[in-house]
Amino acid sequence: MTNLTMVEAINLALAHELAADPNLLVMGEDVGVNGGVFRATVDLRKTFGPRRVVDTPLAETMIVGAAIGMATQGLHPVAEIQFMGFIYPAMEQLICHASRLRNRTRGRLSCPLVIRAPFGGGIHAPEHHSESTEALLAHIPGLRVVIPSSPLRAYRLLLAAIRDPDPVVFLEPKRIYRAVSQPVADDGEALPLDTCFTLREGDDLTLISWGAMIQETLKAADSLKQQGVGCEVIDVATVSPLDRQTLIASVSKTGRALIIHEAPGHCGVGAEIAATLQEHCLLDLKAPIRRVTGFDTIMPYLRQEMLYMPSVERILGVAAEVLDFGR
Amino acid sequence: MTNLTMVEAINLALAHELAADPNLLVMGEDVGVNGGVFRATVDLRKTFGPRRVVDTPLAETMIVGAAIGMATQGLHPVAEIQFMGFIYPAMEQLICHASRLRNRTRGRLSCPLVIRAPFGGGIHAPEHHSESTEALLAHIPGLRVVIPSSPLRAYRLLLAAIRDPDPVVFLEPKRIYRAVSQPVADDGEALPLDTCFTLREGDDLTLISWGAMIQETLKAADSLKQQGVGCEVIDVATVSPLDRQTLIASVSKTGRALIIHEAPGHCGVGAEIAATLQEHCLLDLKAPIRRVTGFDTIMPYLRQEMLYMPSVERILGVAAEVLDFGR
Amino acid sequence: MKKIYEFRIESRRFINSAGKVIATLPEGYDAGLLRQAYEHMVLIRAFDQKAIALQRTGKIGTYPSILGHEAISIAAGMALRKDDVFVPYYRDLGTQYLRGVRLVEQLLYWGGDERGSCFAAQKEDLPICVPIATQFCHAAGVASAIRFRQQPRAVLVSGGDGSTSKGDFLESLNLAGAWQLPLVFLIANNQWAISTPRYLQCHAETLAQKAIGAGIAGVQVDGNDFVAVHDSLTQALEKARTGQGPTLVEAITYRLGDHTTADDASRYRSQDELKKAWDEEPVKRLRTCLAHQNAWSEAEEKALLTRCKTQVEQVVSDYLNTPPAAPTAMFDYLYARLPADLQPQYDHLKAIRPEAGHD
Amino acid sequence: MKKIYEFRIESRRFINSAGKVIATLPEGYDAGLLRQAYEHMVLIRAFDQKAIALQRTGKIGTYPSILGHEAISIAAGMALRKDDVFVPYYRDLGTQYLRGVRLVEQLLYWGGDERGSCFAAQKEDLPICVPIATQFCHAAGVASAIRFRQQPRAVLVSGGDGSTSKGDFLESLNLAGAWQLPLVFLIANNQWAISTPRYLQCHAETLAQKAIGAGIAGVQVDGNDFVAVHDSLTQALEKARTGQGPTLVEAITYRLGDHTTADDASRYRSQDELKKAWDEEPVKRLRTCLAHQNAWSEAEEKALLTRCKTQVEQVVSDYLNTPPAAPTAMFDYLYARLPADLQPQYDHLKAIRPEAGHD
Ligand SMILES: Cc1ncc(C[n+]2csc(CCOP(=O)(O)OP(=O)(O)O)c2C)c(N)n1
Ligand SMILES: Cc1ncc(C[n+]2csc(CCOP(=O)(O)OP(=O)(O)O)c2C)c(N)n1
Ligand SMILES: [Mg+2]
Ligand SMILES: [Mg+2]
Repeated sequence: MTNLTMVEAINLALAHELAADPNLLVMGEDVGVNGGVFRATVDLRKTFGPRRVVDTPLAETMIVGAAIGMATQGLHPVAEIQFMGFIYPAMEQLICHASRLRNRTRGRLSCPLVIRAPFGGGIHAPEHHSESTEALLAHIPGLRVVIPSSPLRAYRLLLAAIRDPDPVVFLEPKRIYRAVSQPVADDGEALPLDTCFTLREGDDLTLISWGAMIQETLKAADSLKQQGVGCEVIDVATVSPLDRQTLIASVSKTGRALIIHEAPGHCGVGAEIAATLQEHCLLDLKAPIRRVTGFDTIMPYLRQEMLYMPSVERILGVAAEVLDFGR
Repeated sequence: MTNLTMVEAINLALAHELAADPNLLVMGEDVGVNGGVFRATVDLRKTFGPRRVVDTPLAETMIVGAAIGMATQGLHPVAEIQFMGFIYPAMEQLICHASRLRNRTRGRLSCPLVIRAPFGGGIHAPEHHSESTEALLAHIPGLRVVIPSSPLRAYRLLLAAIRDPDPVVFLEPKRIYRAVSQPVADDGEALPLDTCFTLREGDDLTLISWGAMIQETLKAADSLKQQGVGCEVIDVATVSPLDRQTLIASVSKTGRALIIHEAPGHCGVGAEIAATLQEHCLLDLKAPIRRVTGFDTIMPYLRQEMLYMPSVERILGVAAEVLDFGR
Repeated sequence: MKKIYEFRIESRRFINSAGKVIATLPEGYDAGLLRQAYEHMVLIRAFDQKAIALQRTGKIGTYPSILGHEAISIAAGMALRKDDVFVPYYRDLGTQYLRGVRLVEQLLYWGGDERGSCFAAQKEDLPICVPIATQFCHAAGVASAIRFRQQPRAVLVSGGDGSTSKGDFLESLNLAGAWQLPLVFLIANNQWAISTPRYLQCHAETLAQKAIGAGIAGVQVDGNDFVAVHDSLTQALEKARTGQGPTLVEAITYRLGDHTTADDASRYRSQDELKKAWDEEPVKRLRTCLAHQNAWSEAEEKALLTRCKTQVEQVVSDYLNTPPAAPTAMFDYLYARLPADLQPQYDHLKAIRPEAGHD
Repeated sequence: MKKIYEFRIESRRFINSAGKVIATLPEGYDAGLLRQAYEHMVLIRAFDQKAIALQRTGKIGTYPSILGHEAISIAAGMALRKDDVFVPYYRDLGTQYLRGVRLVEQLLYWGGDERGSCFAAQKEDLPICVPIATQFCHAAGVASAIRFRQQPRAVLVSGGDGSTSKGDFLESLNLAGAWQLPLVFLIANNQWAISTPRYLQCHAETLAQKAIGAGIAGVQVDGNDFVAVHDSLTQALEKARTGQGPTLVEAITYRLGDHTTADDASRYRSQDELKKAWDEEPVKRLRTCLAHQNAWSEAEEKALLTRCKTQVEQVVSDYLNTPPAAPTAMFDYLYARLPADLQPQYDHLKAIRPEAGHD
C-alpha cells in the first residue's frame, strides 16, 4: 500500500472510477494534456483518452451547465473548476438547475454530477485563488457539499461523491494537497456522504473544523492535551447535508465547543453549527460556543494571508477563554 | 402627507435622488418605458429622460459589471435585477469586484452603487420568482445587504443605500409591495444603514425577523400579547453588516429569542444571529434560541408555497415551545 | 498587406403574408403536410386562449401566451425526430405538445404544480426553463452526451431574442462550434423581451449572425412562414444528426400578446405596430395559402374549431380534476434518498400539514 | 425568396517577421516613433525577465510573463491619450507602464501587496483583473459613464484569446454595440489559454469576427508588428472618441513564456512550435526594421540595455525597501468607514498582530 498525498489520492479515485464507470467523464479547463494546474488529473487523458478526459473552452457557466445536460443523459461528468474563486459564474446553474432538476421533474430527470474545486488559502497564490466560500454552496438545498481533510478521506469521499445520484460540490483544500501523505489502497471503498469524522476523542472540549484547518485544529488539540485538556476533534467533512447528531452528541458530552474555519465568520458554516448546538445542547453548555474564523474582510494578498487565517495561536487563545468561562 | 405603499415609497425615493443627484442613474431590464415589472420605476423615465433611466439588454452579469465600471467614474448607478432569482449571473461581479474594488485599490477607486431586487415568496409567481437568498449576499465582506419592511423604512433606507459610498444590495419584499400603506413624507431623510429597528418592546420573548416576515411576526406578537406574553419585535433590516448590539441587548433582557425568516434555515442569516446571541447572552438564556424558517428544500411552486413559508401558526407553535422550555 | 475574411447570412421565406407562395417550395411540402401543420397550429392557439382565460379566473398562475409563435412552435415539433432531444424555453407550447408533453401537464405547470414537468409520455426532453439562456448550456451538454455515444440524434434548443444578449447563450454557441455538436439553436425573435424592443437588445442587423463568431452556420427565416421554418430546421437537424455540425436559426415573428398575463404591452408599444404585426401572423397566412390551393374549406375550418374546442375542454376538466400533490412532495424529490438531516423537517411538515394546508 | 447579409473581417500587417516593410506605412511612422516604441519594448522585456528571476528567488509570488506581448502592450500604451481610460487584464505590463503605473507597483502587486494597485500616478485606470473577462463589463461601464457625460474620451480594454469564450466578454461586446460606446476591445491572441490551444477555444477562423454578432467593427492585426497594432488601435480609439462606435481588435501573437511562473508549458506544447514562434517575435522584428533604415546601431543597443538594467535595478531596490503594510490595512479599505460591527475584529487583529505576524 503506497503513501499518497491528497492530490495523488484524488487522481487515484478519478482513475478508479474512469475505469469502473464507462459513463464517467472528466472535464474542465486544462484537465487534459496538462493534467490540471494542480496535477489532479495528470495522466488521465493518456490512460483514458480525449473522449473521457476533456479540455473545455474557458467558460465556467457553460462547464457546469453542459455537465448538467450531460447528466440528464445518464453521463456522470466530473467537472473541475480551476479554483473556487472562479466558481461564481456557475452559481446560476448550481442554484437554478443542478440542485433542482430532480425535484423540478419529480424524479424524471436527475443530475449525478460532481464539481471539483481546489479551495482555501495559504499557498501564496494571487488574488481570488484563496477563497473559502463553502457557506454559499451549503445554503443551496439539493446540493451536497463535501470537503476532505486527508488523502484517504479524499479518495473515499470522492468515490462516494461520484457514485452519489445527486449533484455534489467537492472542495479540495489545496493547502494540504501535498502537505501530508498516508497509505491509500486503491480498493474502491467509499465513505458515507453525510457523516462527520471524529478524529480524536476527548471529554473537555469539542473542536469542530474541516478541510485544511484540521491541521491547525489537531496541533491545537495536541498542545491542549499537554495542558491536560482532552479535546474531541471532529472533521465535519460534509457541510451540507450536515451530520448534526455526531456534533450534538459530542458537545452534550464535553459541554464546550470551538468551531474553526478559514471562511469569514459572518454567515459562515460555523454559524449554522453553533446555532444547532445551542438549540440542542443548551443545558449541557458550560461555555458559549465560539468560532475562530477568517476575519469578515477580503482575504488579503499573500503577504498577509496567514494573518487572515486562523492560526494555532488564535485557536488556543479562544480555547483558553472557553475553558476558563465561568471559572 | 400621503399614504404610500412600499413600491410607491421606493419610486418616491428614486425620484427624490434622481432630482438631487445628477450623477445618479437608474438602469435595468424594463425599468424605462415600462416602469419596471412591479412599477417601482414608473414615470421616472418620463420625468428624468432616457439618459438617466436606462433600459439594458438582457444580461445580469453585464448590468452589475457595467454599474461597477460606471461607479469607478463617479456615477451612482441604481441597477434593478428584475427578481432576486436572477441575480446569480451577477454573483461573480458582486463577490470579485463590487465588494472589493475599494479594498483592492486601497481607496483609489470605490463602488458607490445600489443593486435593487424584489425578493421573497407569496405572490403566486412562477418558479425562480420567489427566492430569499440574502444569506449568500450577507456572507460577502464589503457588501451591505439592506431589507426594508415598511413603506417608510423603504423610502429612508433606499435613500441611505443610494447615498452610501459603498455597494449596497437592496432587497425588496415584494409580497408587501402593496400589502400595507402608511404616510410617507418626501423629506429626503435617510435612516442609518446598520441598525436594527425595534418595532415592539417586551420583556418575555424577542422575535427577530426582516422583510415580509415582519407581518407574520407582528401577528404572532399580537396573539401572544393576548396570552399575556410581552414580545420584543426587532426588524433586523440590515443583515450585513449586522447590528448585533441591539439584538444582544434585547435577548439579554428577555432571555428568549425566536428568529423568523423565509429562506431555508441551513446556513441562513438566522444561524448567524442565533450563533451570535448564544455567544453573548448564554447566561441570560432561559431557552434555546429557535428558528422558524423556510424548509431546507426547493421553494415549491405556487400551489404549495405558503406551506413552505413560515406561517403565524408555525411561529406560535415554536414560540410556545420556547416559552414552556424548562417549565 | 491585407487578408480578407468574408461571411454571409441568408434570410429565407417561401410564403408571404398574403399566403402567396413566392419561391418554389422545397420537395414534400404538399397540401397534406401543410394541412397537418395548420391543424396543429389552430389547436395550440385554441389552447393558448383557454389558458389565458384560466389565468384570468385564477385557475392557473402567470402564463406566457404563444400567440404569434404558432408556426415556429409547430414547425420545430414536426421537424424533430422522436429520438432527438428538445430543450425548450417557456414559450414552446406547440413543440412540447408534438413532443408528447400533454396539454394537461402544461396547465399543471403554469398552475403551480411541479407534476407538470413529469412528462408521462416524454422521457428525455428537458422541462420548461425560466432563467433566460441557461437552457442553452444544458442543450450543449445533451448534445455532448450524444456525441460521446456517437448516436445519430440531434438536439434542438430554443430561446427568445432577448436570450441572445446573455452570456450563456454565446458560451453554448461557442462550445457547439468548438466541439462540432449535433445541436440546433432556434431563436424565436418576436421583437420584444418584455418591454425591451429588439433594437435595444442588439445592434446587429440579424441575430443569426451571432453564429459567425462561433464559426458555425447561421440562417434567418420568416418565423410566420411554416415552410421556411420547417425546411430550415429539417436541414439543420439532419446536418446535426449526420455529424456536420451545429446551426443557429433565427425565426422572425412578433409577440402578438402581452409578455405574460402579468404584463400589459399597451404600456410600451403602439396599436399601429400591433395591427401591422397581425397582417403577418402565421395561422391565417397558412390557411390562406391552403385556400389558394383549394386545400382548405370553410366547412373544414368549422369542424376543426369544434374538434379543438372539445379537446381543450377535456384538458381543462382533466386539469381541474387532478388531485393535489402531497405537501411532503417538496421533500420527496430533493435527493434520491432523503438525508437523515432533513427527516425532522419532513416529519414536522407532515405534522403541521392540516392547519398550514389552507393556501 | 432570399436576402443575403454580407460581412468582412480584414487582417492587417505592415512589417513582416524579417523586419521588412511589406506595405506602405501609414503617415507618421518615422524612425523617431519606431525607436521610441522599440526602447519601451526593450525596457519592459528587461523588467519582465527580472520579475521572473524575483519569483524564482521567492521575492515575489506567481508572475505572468509578457514575453511575446511587447508590441501589443507598448502599441496600446502609445495609442492611448492621457485622458482615455485603460482597463487591463494581468498581462498588460507595457501598457500600464506607459499609463503611469510605476514598475515598483507591479512588483508590489505580484509580490502580494495590495498597494500595488494604488497607482500613485494614474487615478482612473482600473487595477489588474484576475477573473477572466470580468473586466470587459467594467470597461463597458466606464465607457457608458463617458458617454453619459458626452466626453471626447475613449476606453481601451484588453483580454486574452481564452477570455473570448466567456459570456461576459460577449455581453460587453453586445452592450458596446447596442449603446454605441466609446470602447475598444483589444484581444491579445497568444494562441494559448494556459494549456488550451486557440483551436480548442473557438471554431471561428478569427476572434475578430465575434464583433459581427454585436454589430460592431472588428479587425485582426499581426500582434508582433508594432505598426499594425498601433495604427489599428489609433484609428479605433479615434473612432470611439468621436462617437463613431466601438471596435474589436484581435492582435495575433504567441505566448513565448510559460503561462505564469507556476506553469510548465513544455508539458503541453512542442519545442518546434516555440522555435517557430520565436522567429515572429516583436522586439527583434522592430530592431531589424530600424536597422534596415540605419536607424539603430549596435552602440545604441548596448547603451539602451545598460539604461534598462540600471532602471530595473532601481525598481527592484525600491521594491525591496518598501516597508510592509500594517496588518489592519485589511480592514481600513473594506468600507469607507469601518462598520461598528467590525470594530471588535479590528481590535482583535491589532492585539494578536505581533505573534501572528510571522508569515
Ligand atoms: C436570467 C433572467 N433574467 C431575467 C428574467 C425575467 N424575464 C423573463 S422573460 C424576459 C424577457 C425574455 O425575452 P425573450 O428572450 O425575447 O423571450 P420572449 O419572452 O420574448 O419569448 C425576462 C427579462 C429571467 N426569466 N431570467
Ligand atoms: C473566470 C476564470 N476562470 C479561470 C481562471 C484561471 N485562469 C487564469 S489565466 C487563464 C487562461 C487565460 O487565457 P487567455 O485569456 O488566453 O489569456 P493569456 O493568459 O493567454 O494572456 C485561466 C483559465 C481565471 N483567472 N478566471
Ligand atoms: Mg422576445
Ligand atoms: Mg492566451
